[in-house]
Amino acid sequence: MEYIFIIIGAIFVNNIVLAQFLGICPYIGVSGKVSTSVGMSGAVMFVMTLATIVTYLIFNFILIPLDITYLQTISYILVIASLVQMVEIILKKVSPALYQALGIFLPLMTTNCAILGVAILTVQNEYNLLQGVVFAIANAIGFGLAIILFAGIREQLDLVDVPKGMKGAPAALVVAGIMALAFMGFAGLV
Amino acid sequence: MNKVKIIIRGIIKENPVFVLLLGLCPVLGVTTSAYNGFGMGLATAFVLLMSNLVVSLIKNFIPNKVRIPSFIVIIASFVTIVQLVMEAFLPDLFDALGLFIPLIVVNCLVLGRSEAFASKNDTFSAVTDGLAMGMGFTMALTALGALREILGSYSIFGYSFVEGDGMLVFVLAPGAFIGLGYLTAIFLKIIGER
Amino acid sequence: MAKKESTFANMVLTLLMVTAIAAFTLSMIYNVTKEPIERGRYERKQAAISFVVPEFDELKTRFFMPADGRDSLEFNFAYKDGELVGVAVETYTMMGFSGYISAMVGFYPDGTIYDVVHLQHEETPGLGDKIQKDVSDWSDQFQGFDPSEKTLKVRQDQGDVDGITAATITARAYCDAINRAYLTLMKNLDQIDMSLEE
Amino acid sequence: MEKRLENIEHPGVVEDIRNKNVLVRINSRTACGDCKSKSYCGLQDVKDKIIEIETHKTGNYKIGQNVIVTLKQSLGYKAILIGYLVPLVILLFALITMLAVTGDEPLSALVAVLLMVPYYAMVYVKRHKLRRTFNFHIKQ
Amino acid sequence: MNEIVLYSVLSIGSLGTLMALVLYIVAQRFKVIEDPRIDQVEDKLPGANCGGCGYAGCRNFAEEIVKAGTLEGFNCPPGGSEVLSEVASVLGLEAEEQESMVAVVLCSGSRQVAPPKTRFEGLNTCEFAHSLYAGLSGCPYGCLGEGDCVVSCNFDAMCMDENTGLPVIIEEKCVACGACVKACPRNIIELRKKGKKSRRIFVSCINREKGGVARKNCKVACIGCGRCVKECKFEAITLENNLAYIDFNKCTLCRKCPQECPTSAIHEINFPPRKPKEKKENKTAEA
Amino acid sequence: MKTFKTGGVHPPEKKFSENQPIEVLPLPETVSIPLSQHLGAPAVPVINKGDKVKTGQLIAKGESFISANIHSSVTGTVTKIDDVIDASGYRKKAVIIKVEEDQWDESIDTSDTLKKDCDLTSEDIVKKVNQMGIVGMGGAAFPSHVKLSVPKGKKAEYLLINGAECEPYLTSDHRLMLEKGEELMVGITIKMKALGVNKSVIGIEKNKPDAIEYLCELAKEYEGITVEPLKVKYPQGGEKQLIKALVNREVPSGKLPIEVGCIVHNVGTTFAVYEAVQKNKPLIERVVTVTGINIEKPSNLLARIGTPVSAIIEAAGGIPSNTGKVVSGGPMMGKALSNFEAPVTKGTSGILVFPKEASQRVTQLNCIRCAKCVNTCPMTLEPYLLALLSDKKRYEMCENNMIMDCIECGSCHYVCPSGRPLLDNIRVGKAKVGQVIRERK
Amino acid sequence: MSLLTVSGSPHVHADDSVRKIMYGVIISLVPAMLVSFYFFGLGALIITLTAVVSCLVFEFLIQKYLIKGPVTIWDGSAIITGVLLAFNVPSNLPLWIVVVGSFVAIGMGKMTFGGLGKNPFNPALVGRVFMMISFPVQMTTWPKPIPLSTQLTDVVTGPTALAVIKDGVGRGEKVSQLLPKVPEYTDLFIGNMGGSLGEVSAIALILGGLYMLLRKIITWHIPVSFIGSVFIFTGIMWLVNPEIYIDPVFHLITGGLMLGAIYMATDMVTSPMTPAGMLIFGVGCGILTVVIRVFGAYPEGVSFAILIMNAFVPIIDRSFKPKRFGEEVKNG
Ligand SMILES: Cc1cc2nc3c(=O)[nH]c(=O)nc-3n(C[C@H](O)[C@H](O)[C@H](O)COP(=O)(O)O)c2cc1C
Ligand SMILES: Cc1cc2nc3c(=O)[nH]c(=O)nc-3n(C[C@H](O)[C@H](O)[C@H](O)COP(=O)(O)O)c2cc1C
Ligand SMILES: Cc1cc2nc3c(=O)[nH]c(=O)nc-3n(C[C@H](O)[C@H](O)[C@H](O)COP(=O)(O)O)c2cc1C
Ligand SMILES: Cc1cc2nc3c(=O)[nH]c(=O)nc-3n(C[C@H](O)[C@H](O)[C@H](O)CO)c2cc1C
Ligand code: SF4
Ligand code: SF4
Ligand code: SF4
Ligand code: SF4
Ligand code: FES
Repeated sequence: MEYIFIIIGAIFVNNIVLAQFLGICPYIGVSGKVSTSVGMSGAVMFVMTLATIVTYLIFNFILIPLDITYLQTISYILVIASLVQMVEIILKKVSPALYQALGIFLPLMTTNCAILGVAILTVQNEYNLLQGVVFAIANAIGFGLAIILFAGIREQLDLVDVPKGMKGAPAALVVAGIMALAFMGFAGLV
Repeated sequence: MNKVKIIIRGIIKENPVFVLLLGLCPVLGVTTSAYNGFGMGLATAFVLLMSNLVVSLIKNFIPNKVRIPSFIVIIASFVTIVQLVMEAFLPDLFDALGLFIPLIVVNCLVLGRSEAFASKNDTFSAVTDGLAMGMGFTMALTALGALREILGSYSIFGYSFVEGDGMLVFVLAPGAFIGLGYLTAIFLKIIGER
Repeated sequence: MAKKESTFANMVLTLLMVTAIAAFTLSMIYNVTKEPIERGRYERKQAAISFVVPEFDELKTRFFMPADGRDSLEFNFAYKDGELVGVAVETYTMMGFSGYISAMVGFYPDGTIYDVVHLQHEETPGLGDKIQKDVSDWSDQFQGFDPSEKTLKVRQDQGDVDGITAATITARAYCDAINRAYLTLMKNLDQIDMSLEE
Repeated sequence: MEKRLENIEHPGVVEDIRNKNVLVRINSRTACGDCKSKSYCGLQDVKDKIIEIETHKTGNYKIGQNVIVTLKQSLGYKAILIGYLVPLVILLFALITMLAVTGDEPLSALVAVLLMVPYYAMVYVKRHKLRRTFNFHIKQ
Repeated sequence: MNEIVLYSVLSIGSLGTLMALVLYIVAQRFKVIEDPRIDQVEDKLPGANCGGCGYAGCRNFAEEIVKAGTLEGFNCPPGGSEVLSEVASVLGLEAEEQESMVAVVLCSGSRQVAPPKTRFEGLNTCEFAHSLYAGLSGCPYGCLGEGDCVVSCNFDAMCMDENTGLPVIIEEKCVACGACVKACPRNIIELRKKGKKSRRIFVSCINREKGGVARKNCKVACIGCGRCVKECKFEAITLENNLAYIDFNKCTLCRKCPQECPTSAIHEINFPPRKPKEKKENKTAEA
Repeated sequence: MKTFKTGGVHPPEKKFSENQPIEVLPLPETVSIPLSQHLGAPAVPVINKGDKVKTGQLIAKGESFISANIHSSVTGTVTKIDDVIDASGYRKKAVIIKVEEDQWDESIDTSDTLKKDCDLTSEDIVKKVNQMGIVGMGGAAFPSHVKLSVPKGKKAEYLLINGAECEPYLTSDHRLMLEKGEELMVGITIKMKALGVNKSVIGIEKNKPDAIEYLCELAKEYEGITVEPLKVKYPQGGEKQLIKALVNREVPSGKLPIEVGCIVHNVGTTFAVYEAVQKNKPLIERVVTVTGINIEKPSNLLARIGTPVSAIIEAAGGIPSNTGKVVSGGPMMGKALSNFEAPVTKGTSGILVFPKEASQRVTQLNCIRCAKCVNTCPMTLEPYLLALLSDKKRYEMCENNMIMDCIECGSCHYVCPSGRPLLDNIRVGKAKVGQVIRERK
Repeated sequence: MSLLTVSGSPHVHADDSVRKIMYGVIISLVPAMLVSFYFFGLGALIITLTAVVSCLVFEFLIQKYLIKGPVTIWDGSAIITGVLLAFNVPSNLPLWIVVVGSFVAIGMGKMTFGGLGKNPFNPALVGRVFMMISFPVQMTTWPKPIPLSTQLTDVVTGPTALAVIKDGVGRGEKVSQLLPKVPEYTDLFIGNMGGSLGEVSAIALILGGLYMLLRKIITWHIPVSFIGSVFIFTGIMWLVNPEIYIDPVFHLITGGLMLGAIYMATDMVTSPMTPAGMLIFGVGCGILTVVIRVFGAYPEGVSFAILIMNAFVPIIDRSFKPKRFGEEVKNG
């Protein structure tokens, strides 16, 4: 039950993009095509989970015992940055073809605040490892949901002529706003 | 480049929020009031300024390949400094900004500026640039914070001017997006990009 | 552009240097700020305590487990000239609109509430944040509230507390938190003097 | 059905031609041609990727030419699946079982993460098969 | 020194080392060294991403020009020779002087001289109109007046003249990117040399019908009479398929031919007024 | 009632001329016979300026496989071979003949007698059809001999005769069926022979009960020929829709009818084949419906190819003063004329005159996504989407959404409450995609 | 003779227009409007008028001065937005809030994207949800119906039937204890209950819906799948535990379900294009409505459900293409 609450909470009620404001840059920047957004969500899911596991270990088994939790930010960012790159290297090493396919399918995965944010939130919410992992995956799904829906709408808006003043980012932000408005309906589910 | 030009560019032509759309998470996340926006803006500006300064000072000692990680470390250090100092001396603001302070690290604006500008220019320009971008960022955050506060709580910097609760939406998540959306449109219109 | 070659050795060395210097600086600053941070925390808590109990000159702290709930409550017994003048209880609830809410509740030794102040909440600004003293005087109604005579529930639940308009959930949760403190206080009343002897 | 599926397209520049392969450098930035923030994007070192495309018409291309690399959309999804989702499932599965059995968090986490090694090793073994699966095409 | 300092330095230091390791491997794998000059060149470019150079945006142009190492065959229409010379200085090359060009509309079939014989309804694009019928006036070569070219211009350098129904090029804004040339389904727009003091002489018609037929639809059509060809001392004018064409590389702007044209199909713009016989004002000269 | 399943519309029928017997139009003073009246390569003239030609004489030869011969429709002198202005205002090569008399080529049997038996072989029939310049008279003017030569590896099962005449206003096929029923039947048997099929179905919309009854009666005497009444629904006469309705087969996307064993011919084409094979008569005249709300005398006229449209309208009482639009063909698929002197060609099935009020399109608003176009499209495409994609020049997406399957029936535009120029947009898109596909090959 | 017109085919057009569709919807809204006037009196009338007029005015101002394009306020869509917005608020809502709501509906919900046909979200619902979240107090103070009253002030207020049940169940009371506190089902059906002014009368709304069906303005897919799925899901829950979950009929005739399913989910601009897509859309709306009603913080979830599903429309449209002619060859 607790896990279900975590999942529903992260996907719908406190959607990472629409309620927590994390990962807005890719949300606005990489949502041109639906297919790309789908792929992006898959990739984010993996990296986010991995990052959460590793940062969880670092926090609970290095920072806390040594009483240097104030180094959370700097250590997380170092870990996440190297992790993202490590995944890239491994993929490239393991199967160049696979790596290339991902390469033209996805824009680059960069360290975005969604990953760091989720890692920090896992600590803040005092989750245990499994809860943290579930939380990470659910957040990635929430990210995916938001970005895929958004990409769909943007594809549609691309075809109709939005007024000049609102074209691009302003209209995208208003759409995001209305989506956030709609998602408020999930308030109180957990 | 002319220093005045750098500053004007940072505030208007390449306003990091309205024009470049960088680092939007904190922009949306903390601007429930003008004060919070202002505080976050200053915090980011400080990190930006300091990291630009340090990066431009040590740029010649860093091998190309570890440029970015070094910058990240430098930025992360300043962020942590801000975090510690703010927690010590401005605990209320610290509570309000919460998660978004550590997230300054990944704010593309900060990294981008160190990377693209500070690592290539002399210290003085780098500092000016950091200042300009920081000012642009702070301005935008304060503006959005003010908008949301005015509509959402009928007050500005905490001074309430009309009785009543305000339009709650603007304090909540949707209001952030909507407010930023229209502010961006207006800003672009004013500076003649549209 | 960087003027240096990127060899393995100097890459490791540079990063090591940068991180070491960073870590060193940070730890220095941490050492400097640690104290004000902790003092800040302490002072805020003291402020909250002195807000919710009558004037005192001595404070003793004990922890008690509530009947339900996940964590123990912190009881601060306030003495003035050796006499118990009030108890400040740091209490919490999970029933808030956004879950966790914590508050400091002050009781007279007889169990009547002196005052309540919130410590931490994530309720919606404009709705649930009316529990904050600086936002609304809603929580003033608890001053002098005697839970043994009145019911610590909102009116909708047949209690004696006025709800917050459109934020009943928060109000209900706040009552729950106060009630938790009250019940725990009552349950452990007999042990209090004894435990404080040591 | 085949027809309806879209292709993913990515512009790139022919980097090199080696016997039957055309190497195309796809540059994430050409895709962001009109993005104002491009010079602020971080992590430049990995901005470019090289795609190797097997074609019998290498003669049609010359170094420096602008081309468009295409890949069937379904293959893009497949890549995500193999690259990210399957390992994620393995990771999760391992984590949950280990936690259930041992209850030791660091151990379970380590095992789960280390399980990635045999998984990717397996992918490595199959790399030639994958090579044949991911069929790139080149246009223009 | 206390423990915290020690632990901090140790843990973060080791993480940093780890990262250096990772990056070292990355560096081995991703050996794409971007030429820093690309950035510098790109900085100099106007950043309009108009595609006028024939490349996919300014960045792409910069990459190509750096790779080629020569300016030959590269041209940035919006930037003109100024930009090219700046680029040249980045690359340490000499920029050859490129004469700037401007778009010119080769049709003067205004509503007045080529009165409409039909009404057109439906999708208001020249492309569609072209596929449907010959045009309002019946001239199968003339401007359709639906403004595809105006829409295609990224520099606000074109507008429709409500009065004549023809597009007008705003000379100062036109950067000769050629987008309008591509957009026009009838190939009415040509990029011509801007000319000294922006003076140009050209045949403002592309109708290849026989004179009589052409005149029936449009009073100012070129009827292919050949008088201008005879008049031109520089062999700048050629006549093919009942149509005269003035080669802007050969034309010396001597102003002889316009007077000869019986239908005023030859336009001269930005010249001072002639003393004797005042010529009809030219639409394309407006700015 | 047989019909195709999805989509379709039912515009008001307005068949004003359905009871007017076919009349012979008097010869005009000059005719201009375009060299390209069919799909495929233009024919190459075989006469010269100043030559005297007889009615029915070959004047231009279709030299490639997909092309058609052209014959003189009158007797007279060739005044020039030059560009004439065609229906859309563009110039097209044509042979212009000054009419002098009406002397038919000797080989042609001009009598009215019905000649039932045909002892030509299948190849000879096709050859004859080719020689006589027969092209499809149902609209596309596709050379008929091509359709009659079944490609190797394919097998024809059905010959479907298109008597649907689903377009409002038009009645030429209707009258032809009533007046030349016997000849049609013979034409069908000839084509069945040419194709080697033993089944033929004539599909006729239910709004022509007299034709259905008459042909049913006649069909009893011919083995393998049946008549099917069809629901009145546009575009019942569309080739793919007709096949779906009559034999319940769907022609796969991008494929020809032969893929599902069908050949579709129009009744006019069938009559022309009869005349060509049995009477040796080339395709030099056709039935043209002249009609319109304000037309004095809506009629069905037998006109020589090359007659100016103005002469035809004149014969129907002249052009009304408030005319706003003249269309060649039906109101749904026809082409608006910008020039009355354009000649009648082998594909001209009708001339439609609209008064001014009826010639303006409804005001255009934004698409309201009402999905009417989607539900109406007989090819189950998404016209609104195709139009948008084409407008935004996203041609690849157009192709993925099967823009090339559009039969340009116009139903989508007809129903759109917002008056979107859907088909206009789709046409542009189709042209572009077609170009891309050709380049790819 | 004057100029001949040249245009592409077809040359005839069906006798149908956006205006006809929109005014058809307005006509079909009349019964519900009358019922609301009957039960909520002058207040309902004033709110409706205010909403319609301000929608028209804002649309006019924006089209004329901001977009600087053609002004199309009389195409009827803004009137519908106004009426439906009014239908979605309590009859004693302060008028300035109605004006703000109209501004949000037209300005943010519709004109931001370019006006009729381009908006991804239902404008009236954007306005409604905006008000709901901004002014929770005013938006949830429901007057009790008083037939034919002309009073404007001092109306008696009380919670809606849905809120009564939800609150009660939340406190742990049993459904059977709560049922006496809500009006009779027949009253609920004809609209004699507190609530937003247009949503109360299921019968009037169904009547209007039938009219639109007859005139082919809407198809059955969305209303039926929406209402059907609500019925089924609440039915299942009811069967599982009738003391926590109230019966499905109650769900159908209370709250904004009918209004939402018949008028707001069917808005063609913001709903899918193909029958299959519409069914999915309707079922999605239904499920979300039930989830929010039963488990969420709000007693009513129709508006949120439809808005959320609006966001899914482009994805649904992509995934449910019509089966193309000739796609699947089955010969015989
Ligand atoms: C975004 C949002 C935030 C809300 N925040 C709170 C809150 O902080 N506290 C609360 O009690 N109710 C909150 N509510 C309202 C509850 O969902 C619910 O409507 C209300 O508590 C009903 O109680 P009432 O009886 O007081 O009207 C919120 C609703 C929404 C949509
Ligand atoms: C390039 C081309 C080739 C065709 N080849 C054949 C053919 O080999 N056999 C055939 O029966 N029809 C053939 N057709 C005819 C078409 O199937 C169709 O009957 C013709 O386009 C007329 O259709 P419509 O009048 O419905 O528009 C061909 C058409 C085209 C455009
Ligand atoms: C939308 C549409 C409607 C058509 N309607 C008819 C029609 O009513 N009668 C007809 O004979 N052909 C009609 N055609 C042409 C047929 O598709 C087909 O080309 C013709 O029957 C083939 O015969 P033909 O080659 O003898 O012309 C229509 C075509 C289309 C695309
Ligand atoms: C059946 C139907 C339902 C409609 N429902 C709504 C609605 O719920 N809200 C609204 O603002 N407009 C509605 N409209 C009007 C119009 O479609 C709407 O304003 C557009 O979304 C504006 O672009 C409706 C129109 C029709 C035909
Ligand atoms: S007028 Fe033509 S050539 Fe000149 S800038 Fe505009 S599109 Fe380019
Ligand atoms: S010049 Fe060409 S593109 Fe421009 S309006 Fe005329 S026909 Fe159209
Ligand atoms: S014209 Fe094309 S898209 Fe439109 S209904 Fe007909 S077949 Fe469908
Ligand atoms: S019929 Fe017209 S308004 Fe309706 S969906 Fe199609 S294009 Fe849009
Ligand atoms: S600031 Fe860029 S993703 Fe959050």
